[in-house]
Amino acid sequence: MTAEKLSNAQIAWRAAQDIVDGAYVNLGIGFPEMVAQYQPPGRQAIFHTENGILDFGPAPKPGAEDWDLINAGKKAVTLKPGSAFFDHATSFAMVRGGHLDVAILGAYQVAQSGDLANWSTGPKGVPAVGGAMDLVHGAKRVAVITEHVTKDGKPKLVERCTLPLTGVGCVTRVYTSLAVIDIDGGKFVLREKLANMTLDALQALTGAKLHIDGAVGELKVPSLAA
Amino acid sequence: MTAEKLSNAQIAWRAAQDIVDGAYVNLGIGFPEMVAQYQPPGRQAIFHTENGILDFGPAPKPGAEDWDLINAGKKAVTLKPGSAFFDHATSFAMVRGGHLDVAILGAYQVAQSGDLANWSTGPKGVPAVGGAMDLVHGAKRVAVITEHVTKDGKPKLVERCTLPLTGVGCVTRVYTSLAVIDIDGGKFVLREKLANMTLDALQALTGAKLHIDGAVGELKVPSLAA
Amino acid sequence: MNKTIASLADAVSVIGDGASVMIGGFGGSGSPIELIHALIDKGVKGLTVVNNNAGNGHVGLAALIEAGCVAKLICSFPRSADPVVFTERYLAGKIELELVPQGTLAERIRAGGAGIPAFYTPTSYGTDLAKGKPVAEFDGRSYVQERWLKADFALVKAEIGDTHGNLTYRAAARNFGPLMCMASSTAIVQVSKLVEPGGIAPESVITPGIFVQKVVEVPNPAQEEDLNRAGARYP
Amino acid sequence: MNKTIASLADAVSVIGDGASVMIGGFGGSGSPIELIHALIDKGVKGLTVVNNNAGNGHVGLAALIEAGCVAKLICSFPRSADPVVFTERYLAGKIELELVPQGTLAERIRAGGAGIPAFYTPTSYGTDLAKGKPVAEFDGRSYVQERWLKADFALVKAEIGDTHGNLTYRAAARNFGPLMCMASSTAIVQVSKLVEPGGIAPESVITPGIFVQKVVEVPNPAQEEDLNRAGARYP
Repeated sequence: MTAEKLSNAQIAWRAAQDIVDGAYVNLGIGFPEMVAQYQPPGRQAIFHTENGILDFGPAPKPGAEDWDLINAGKKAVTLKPGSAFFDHATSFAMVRGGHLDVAILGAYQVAQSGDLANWSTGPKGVPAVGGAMDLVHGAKRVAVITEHVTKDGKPKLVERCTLPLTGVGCVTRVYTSLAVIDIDGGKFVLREKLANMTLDALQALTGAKLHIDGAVGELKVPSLAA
Repeated sequence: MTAEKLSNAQIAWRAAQDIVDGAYVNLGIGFPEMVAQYQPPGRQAIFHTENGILDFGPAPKPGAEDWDLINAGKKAVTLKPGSAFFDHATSFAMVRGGHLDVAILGAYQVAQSGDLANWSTGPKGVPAVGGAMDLVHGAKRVAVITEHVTKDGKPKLVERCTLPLTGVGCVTRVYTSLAVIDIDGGKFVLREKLANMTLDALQALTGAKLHIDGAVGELKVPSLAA
Repeated sequence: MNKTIASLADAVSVIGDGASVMIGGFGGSGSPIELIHALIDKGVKGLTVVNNNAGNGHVGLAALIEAGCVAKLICSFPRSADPVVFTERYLAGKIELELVPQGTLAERIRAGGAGIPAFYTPTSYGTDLAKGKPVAEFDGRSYVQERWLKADFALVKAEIGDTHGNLTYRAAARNFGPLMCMASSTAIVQVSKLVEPGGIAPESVITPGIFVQKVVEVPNPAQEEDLNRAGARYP
Repeated sequence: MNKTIASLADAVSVIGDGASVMIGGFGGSGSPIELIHALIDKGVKGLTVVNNNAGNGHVGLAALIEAGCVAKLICSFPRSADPVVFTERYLAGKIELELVPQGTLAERIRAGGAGIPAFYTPTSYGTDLAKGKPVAEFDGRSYVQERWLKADFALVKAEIGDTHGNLTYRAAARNFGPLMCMASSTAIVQVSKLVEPGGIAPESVITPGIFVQKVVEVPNPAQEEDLNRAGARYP
C-alpha cells in the first residue's frame, strides 16, 4: 500500500536526506526541528540555534534539563563535543552573513517567486516574528517543509502570497507531504512526487503551475513511527 | 627660577591630573603614552589600547617581553589584575560607542573650533592614520597634549587647520608647554598659564584669539626627571 | 575602582519613571529575575523595555508588565508557553509593541553600543516590518536601513563578575547580555559569583568591564522556567 | 567533519593569482608568519591584501610584498620600525594603497562577515579619507557611509583549534583574527595546538568553527618581532 501523503516525520526525513556531511543547519521552531532526527548515518550536520549555540544535540532526559541550555524554541537541548556559545549579534552574523548552509523552515504559503509567508496570519492577535525574517536571508539554501495544502484543503504553494511576507524570493526548495518542488527562475519545478499521485492530481492541489524540467523522481520515504 | 616652558613629562603630568579615579583612558602613540606614568596616587585609571587590551600596565623588563602583549605603538606591555582581551571590532566599539572617558592625543594643529590635525603633514611620503580618526569621535573628552608652537616657532593653536584634518570639532582641552586651554563654543578659552608668561606673550605665540572666561590659574607642575 | 553594589534595591534605585530599560535573556535563559523583581519592588511607571520576548507566566518580565510598569515593549517574539500577561494588555491597547526581527534587534543593540547610528540589512526587505524605513540597493540587492537602539539602563544576568565589571556568562544565557551592556548608559548586572580583579582570566572575559557600571552578587539565582513550573507569581 | 589540513603548502594551495586575502595580526602580534611564508613559496601574483599594517623588516607580510605578490594593500597604518619594503614600492608606484581608519577597517570587515552591506560611522567625517563617500545626518550629527569588506581568503594565527575549526587566541594576538575568519569565503588558520572537538570548552571558543574552513597545526610558531630582531629575511 502506498501512502496517500507523507507524515510530518516522513517530510522531515526526506528533507534530512539533502543535508550533506558537515553542513551548518538552522531548523525553524516546531515541525522543522524533526529534521535533526533523520540525519543519514555517517553524516554529521552542525545545528545552529539563534540564541547562541552551535552543535547542540537532542533533548536531555526529563529532569536533566539545564534551562540555560535551550534552543530557539525554548526547549532544553544537550551539547556535542565541539559546541560553542556566542552572543546574539554573532549568532545573527552567522545567519545574515551567509555562513549557514541550509535553513529549513515551516510555511503558511510559498509563492512560485520564492516568496515566503510564515510569520503572521494577519492583523489579529499578537504578532511575533522571532528570527524568521533573518533566517530567510543569508543561509545559502532556504528550504521549506510543509503540508501540501492547508487543513481546509487550500493550496499552500501559490502564485502570490496573500499573507504577510517573511521574505522576498528566498525559498529554493519545498518538501511537501506530496512532492519535492524546486523554485527556479520564478517557477515551481517538480522534482519528485508520490508514486500514487498523478501530475494532474498534484497540480489540482497546487496554486500555481508545476513545471517539468527533466525527470520527475518518485518521492520515496521509509515508513516511520509517528 | 620659573620654567620658560614645560618639558614633555611636565605636560603629560599636568594632563594626568585631570584623569579621575576609575576613568577609561586611551593614550595616543608616542608622547601621550607618558601620561600613564603620572597618575596621581590613589587614582586608578584603566588604559585601553586599540589592539584589544583593557587595563594594561607599564613595559616589562627588557628580555621579558611577550610580543603578543603589545600596545597600539607595538611596544610590549604588562597586564594588571582585571585586564581583558577582545577583538578589534569590540575595541573600536569601545572607542566609537562613547565608552572611553578620555582620549589624549598629540597634535600638529588644533583649531579654535576643536578641529584636530594630527595624522598627515601633507601629500608627501606614506600616509598612515591608524586609530586617530576613530579616537577623536566617541571618547567623552578628547584632549591634546602638545608643544605650544612648532619647532620653527609657528603656532600649533590656530584659527583654522591648514593640515589635513583628523576630526572636526572634536578637541575640548589642550595641554601645551605654556598653558591649559579649553575649546568652548568655537573659541580658545585660557584656563591656566605659566606664571612667567604674560597674556600678551602667550597670545603672540597662539594663532587665534585667547579668550578669558573667569580666573586664569597658574600652570604649576613639579620638576620631573626628563 | 569598585562597581559592586551591596543590594538589589540599591542597584535598581537609579531607574526612574519613563526610563528605557534593556533586559537580557532569551525566554528564561539569562533572564535577570532578581533584578526585575527588585525593580517591581521599587515601583516605576512608563518604562520602555527591550527584550527578545514578552515574559512567561507571572514572574520576571511578565510580572513587571503585570505590575503596570511597562508602557512599551520592543521585542521580536512576544509569545511564550504562558503569555497571558502581555497578550491581555496588548489586546486591550494598554501596552505598545514595537516588533523587530530578532537579528535586527540584536544588531540594532550592538550598533547602539558600537556608535553606529544606522546600518543596512537584508532582513525584512519587502515585508510589513520594513514599512516606512529607507531602502537602498548595494551590488544589485535591496536592503533596509535600521537605526541603532540604546537605552538608559540594562538589567543583565551574568555568571562570574569582578569588581571592575568584567563578566562571563553561563552556557546560552549569554545571548543579549553582552550587547545590552554595550548599548545602555548604565548596565546593572547580577552575577552568581563576585570575584576580585584577576579572578577572571583576561582571555575568558566576555563582557569587558568598560561596558558595565554596577555589579550586584546574587548567588543561586532563580531560573524563570523553574519558577513557572512551580506556579510562582511575583510579588 | 574534519577541517584539518596536513601541511602549510596544502593549506595555501587554493590561493590563486589576483585573490583577495585578509591577513590577521596587529604588527607582529597575531601575524601568521608560517602561512604567509607558505604563500610566498607557492608564488602568487596580484593579491589584494587586507592587514592593519604593511609589514616590518623582511619577513611575513613585508616578505610577501618584497616577493612581488601584492598589487594592492588595504590597511590603516603602513608604518613600522622597518617599513622599507612597502615604502619603496609605494613611492615607486608599484603597489596601490587604500588607507582606512583602523576602527572603520575593523567594522567594515565585521560587516562583511555579518551580512551588513553598509553602515554609518562618525569616523573620518570632514576629512580627506571621507572624500567621495555618502554622508548622512542622524539626530543632528553627521556620519560617513562605509561599505562592507570581504575577501576570498583569510590567513589567521590562532592558539588552540579543534578539527571543527573552533578557535582560541593568545593574549592580544586576537585582534583582527575573529573578524577576518567571518569575512572571508575561506578562512585558513594556523593553530599552535590542534585538539579534538570538545578540547575547547564551549564558553571559551572565540571563533566558532562555522567561520573557519581550514586548520593547520604549526607548533611553536615564529614571532615577527623575534625574527626581525634576529635580522631574518624570507625566503
